Amino acid sequence: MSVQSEELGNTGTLIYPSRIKLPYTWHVGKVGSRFYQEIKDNGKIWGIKCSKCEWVFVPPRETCPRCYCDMSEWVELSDTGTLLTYTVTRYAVPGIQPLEPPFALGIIKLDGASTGLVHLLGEIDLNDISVGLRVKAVFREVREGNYLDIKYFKPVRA
Amino acid sequence: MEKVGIIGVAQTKYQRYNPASHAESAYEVTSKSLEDAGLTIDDIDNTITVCNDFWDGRTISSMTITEATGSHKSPTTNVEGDGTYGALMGLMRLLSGLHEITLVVAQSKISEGIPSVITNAIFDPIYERMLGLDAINSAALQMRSYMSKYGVTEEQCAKVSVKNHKNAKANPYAHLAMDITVEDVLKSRVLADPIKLLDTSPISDGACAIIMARERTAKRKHGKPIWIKGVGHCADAYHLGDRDLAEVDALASAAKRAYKMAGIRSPLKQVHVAEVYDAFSYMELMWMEGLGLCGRGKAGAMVDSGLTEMGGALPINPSGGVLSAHAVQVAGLARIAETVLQLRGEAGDRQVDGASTALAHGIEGACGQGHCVFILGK
Amino acid sequence: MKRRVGIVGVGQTHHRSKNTDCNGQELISIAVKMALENAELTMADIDAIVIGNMDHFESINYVDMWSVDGSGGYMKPIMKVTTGGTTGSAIGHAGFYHAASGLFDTVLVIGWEQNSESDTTAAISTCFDPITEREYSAGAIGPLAAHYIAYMSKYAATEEDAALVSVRDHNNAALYNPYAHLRQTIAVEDVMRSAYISYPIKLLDMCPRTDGACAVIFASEKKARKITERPAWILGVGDCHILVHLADGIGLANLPSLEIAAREAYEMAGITDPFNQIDVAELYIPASTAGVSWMEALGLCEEGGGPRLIRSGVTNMGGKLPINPSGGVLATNPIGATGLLRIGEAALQVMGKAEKKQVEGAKVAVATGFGGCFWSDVTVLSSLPGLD
Amino acid sequence: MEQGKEAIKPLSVKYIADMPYKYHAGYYYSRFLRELRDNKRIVGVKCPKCGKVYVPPRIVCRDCFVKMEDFVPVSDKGTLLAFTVTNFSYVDTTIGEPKKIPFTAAFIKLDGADSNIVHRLEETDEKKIKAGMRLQAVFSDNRTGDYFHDIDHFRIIKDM
Repeated sequence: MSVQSEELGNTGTLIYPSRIKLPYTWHVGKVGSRFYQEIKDNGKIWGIKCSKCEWVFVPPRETCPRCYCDMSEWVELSDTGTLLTYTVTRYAVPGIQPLEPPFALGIIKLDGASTGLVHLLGEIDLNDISVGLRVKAVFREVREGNYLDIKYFKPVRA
Repeated sequence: MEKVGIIGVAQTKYQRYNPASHAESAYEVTSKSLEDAGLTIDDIDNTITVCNDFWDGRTISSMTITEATGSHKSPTTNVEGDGTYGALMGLMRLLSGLHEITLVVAQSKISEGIPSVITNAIFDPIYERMLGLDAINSAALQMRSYMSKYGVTEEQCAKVSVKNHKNAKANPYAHLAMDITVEDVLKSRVLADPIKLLDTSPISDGACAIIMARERTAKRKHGKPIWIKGVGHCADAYHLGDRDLAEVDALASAAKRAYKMAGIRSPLKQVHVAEVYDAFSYMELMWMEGLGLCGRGKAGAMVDSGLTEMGGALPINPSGGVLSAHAVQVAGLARIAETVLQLRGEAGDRQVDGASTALAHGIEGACGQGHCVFILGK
Repeated sequence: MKRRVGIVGVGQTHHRSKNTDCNGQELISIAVKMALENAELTMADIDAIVIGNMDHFESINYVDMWSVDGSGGYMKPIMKVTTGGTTGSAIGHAGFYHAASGLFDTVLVIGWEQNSESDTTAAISTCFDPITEREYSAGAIGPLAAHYIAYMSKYAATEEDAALVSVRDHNNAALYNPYAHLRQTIAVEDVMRSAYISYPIKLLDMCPRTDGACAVIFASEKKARKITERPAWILGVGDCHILVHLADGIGLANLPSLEIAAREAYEMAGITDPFNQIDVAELYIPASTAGVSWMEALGLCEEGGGPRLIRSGVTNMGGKLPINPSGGVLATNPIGATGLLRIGEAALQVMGKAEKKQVEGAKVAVATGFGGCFWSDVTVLSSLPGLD
Repeated sequence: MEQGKEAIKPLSVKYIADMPYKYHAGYYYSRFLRELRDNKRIVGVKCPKCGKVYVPPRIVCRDCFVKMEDFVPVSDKGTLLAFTVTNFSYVDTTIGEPKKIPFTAAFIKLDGADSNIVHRLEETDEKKIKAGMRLQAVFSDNRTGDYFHDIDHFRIIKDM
């Protein structure tokens, strides 16, 4: 198989189209695996609490990034939270986007957590999203143990 | 800190699709910076290259420019990050007393790859990466967060874009120099609201080099060394959700360190010109706050006042900034090169009169997670 | 006035072929926590961080930023340095310069790699020029093999000489280093019987690929003296990145970059008679064949003297100049960490903290890094603040 | 969830990273690729100072650090310096699929060149290959501006 070099405009130079395409298998780690397993098996979102600064982190991790001490206190979080910020992506990038644009992303502070969780927003009018909106996690029917086991967060109707 | 002077600078013209290869543009700025400093490659006793394996599409990407920068001829470090970090590494080599003259070269050809694919790889592969995050929509989350917390408006952000693209008209190296209006920005295509096309920086190829020397050598080799007065760098938390995206703690910390070293207590008064990493229009406002040029949330009003325009009390990005030329990795080093030209009084039509202290700033990662601040002076 | 810099703490993970139970940040934190413990410091004592790895091995862009959950870089100065195989030694040198600059007192340096997360050969192939090399370049083994073929014919070296190096390093790892990846004792016959990868290099002559991390803490003289009674002082550093086209590495006599880097480091350290002045060496040898020939470039023997030195056993534990008491790269190769492990192991030796792998009375150590396109880094460390 | 519950099975996330790049050949490689494609000619560039000829051509002489502009043709014949027969498959990152094996990577010094190139040698039986052998480039009929294709491979010159 050959690569067809292309002219770069009228510069007299060539472009050589190629790619770096490689499969990866990232290890999630013990803490992350438990986080995903709970979502997968029980549809529950857990955070982890630092005994020193008392922040509850989600996604959970082994070491508190702020205090650099180990964390072991798991905290079950609500599946509902408040939208801190959002955007609607209106351009297409082949290969990396989970949905056809336009699609909405937000950072959600789940009740009980100190940090925000970045995720998709669904069942929502893309022209009527606002900071402070209450949203709730919608889980996928078939879950694989990854970030998209949460399908998206949808607005909670008062 | 022992005195280290910048005695040579060079940039390519920034443009989409520079026909020169990585090595060819690296050689262009290497030889021009040597010329500017009145040196030959044999005078250089160590070299810092700035490369990134993702943007360059190559593992050990520094190999691409090793020979073109002459870095095979002297001790070398390859920094992967913004060019300001490369300059910092070079500064440290000189301050160690083990080297006399450092060449720092950054180059990039952003038009080779797909920026959103490359910036998607910034995000944690086991978590947020699957959401399709990239530099643009993550910045949109930050811009919204900033606007919503402090009441800064899209118009105020747009004014930055108008100012910088206009400034770029006086910069022969700039990629996108143009007269636009606030309305043009507001009406430009929405990419990821609230970010619109004219809030973003272009995809630019380009290179920049600077040459630094220890005090005695700098004075001997060059009539007008520009001295490095202070430097600081700092990183914020990684996960976007761990940060209050409207805040600028890491920048404030980096700036504090740099100011302390440079003896700057009131940056707004003591700094005469600043080149900051405005990858998006709103960033210039946030970085003004992080740099302590105004209170939190007050940058919008400061831009309204015209203070940061050419002729204002503290012109920001007379070069047109990153909004007018965004060669990633290079852009921070270009900020340093531009401030050197300002302090030498060689900035041509973009010269800020009487500038004797300047600030150059680079960022690293998503939404300005990392910052590096340089203070330079005559 | 040059500032002295000392190493005050070293940490590393238990290196394995596949670390499935921790992610990259957690892997890093294991090494960091151990280094802090080793130096009796906490993260609050760290003024700056340097980190390095190979981007496409884990496909993470801006690793300095990504790492902060594991590296402790939250609200700290952190930067990334990467130079291929020499990454580990380059970040060690960058850490040295951080402290030697006077800008930072206590500097944490981290090298890491989770090689099992990708296809290592494929990832390495991306280091070759996409237009004129990548298609048919799978690594440096061809040039390494060619070099040893030439060396054998010129100096009557043999494949068995290389096997002796392999046996030395594998057995050191097995007997003395609980953190090593490959920990099985082997004999010369095992090496000789293993399959050729590229004549004359056989499977047991080659380094493995490993998941692992290493963290080393550098400190300014004042801080170092406060932290420990016996820091490992950095007496000399040298680096040389000489080529960029793999094919041009072929005709090389020995390894010129190592000669140049060693000359720089020795000159700075005041080493004039390396064989007699150096007590222990941790060498980055990607294949056992290099363990025979590269000793010359380091000035440990005369031209062509590699086989004599190896056969004499002086580089074995208990010999006059033990090389790779840790087992070296042939036993453990988490690429971004590999060069830093050499510096860390050499530091432990002169600090007297190398435990079972301790070379009695070691005062001066040399560590090397190899990678990129036949590039080398050299570090000289000592329990003494100076050799004169 | 119970605290301190037995360690659960560690999970992994799998993903194919696919990053397209339009590598710019620049002025020097473009000349090289064009000569191969259009004229079946291999060109190098000559240092005005030391006279070394570099193939593939590049902007600066490694030793003299001067700009080189004198493009010179070199022979399509050369000498084999070293080779590796790759027998294990790995992912060919340019397509994301397993590399076709075996293949022989040959390091070659072309007549008239002072630097070396890497290309594929047709022969994959190690016993039949020796450093020092004379080789010749075999060009493709349908050339596209791809060094790895326009020179399809190198063949061993049987009768010298």
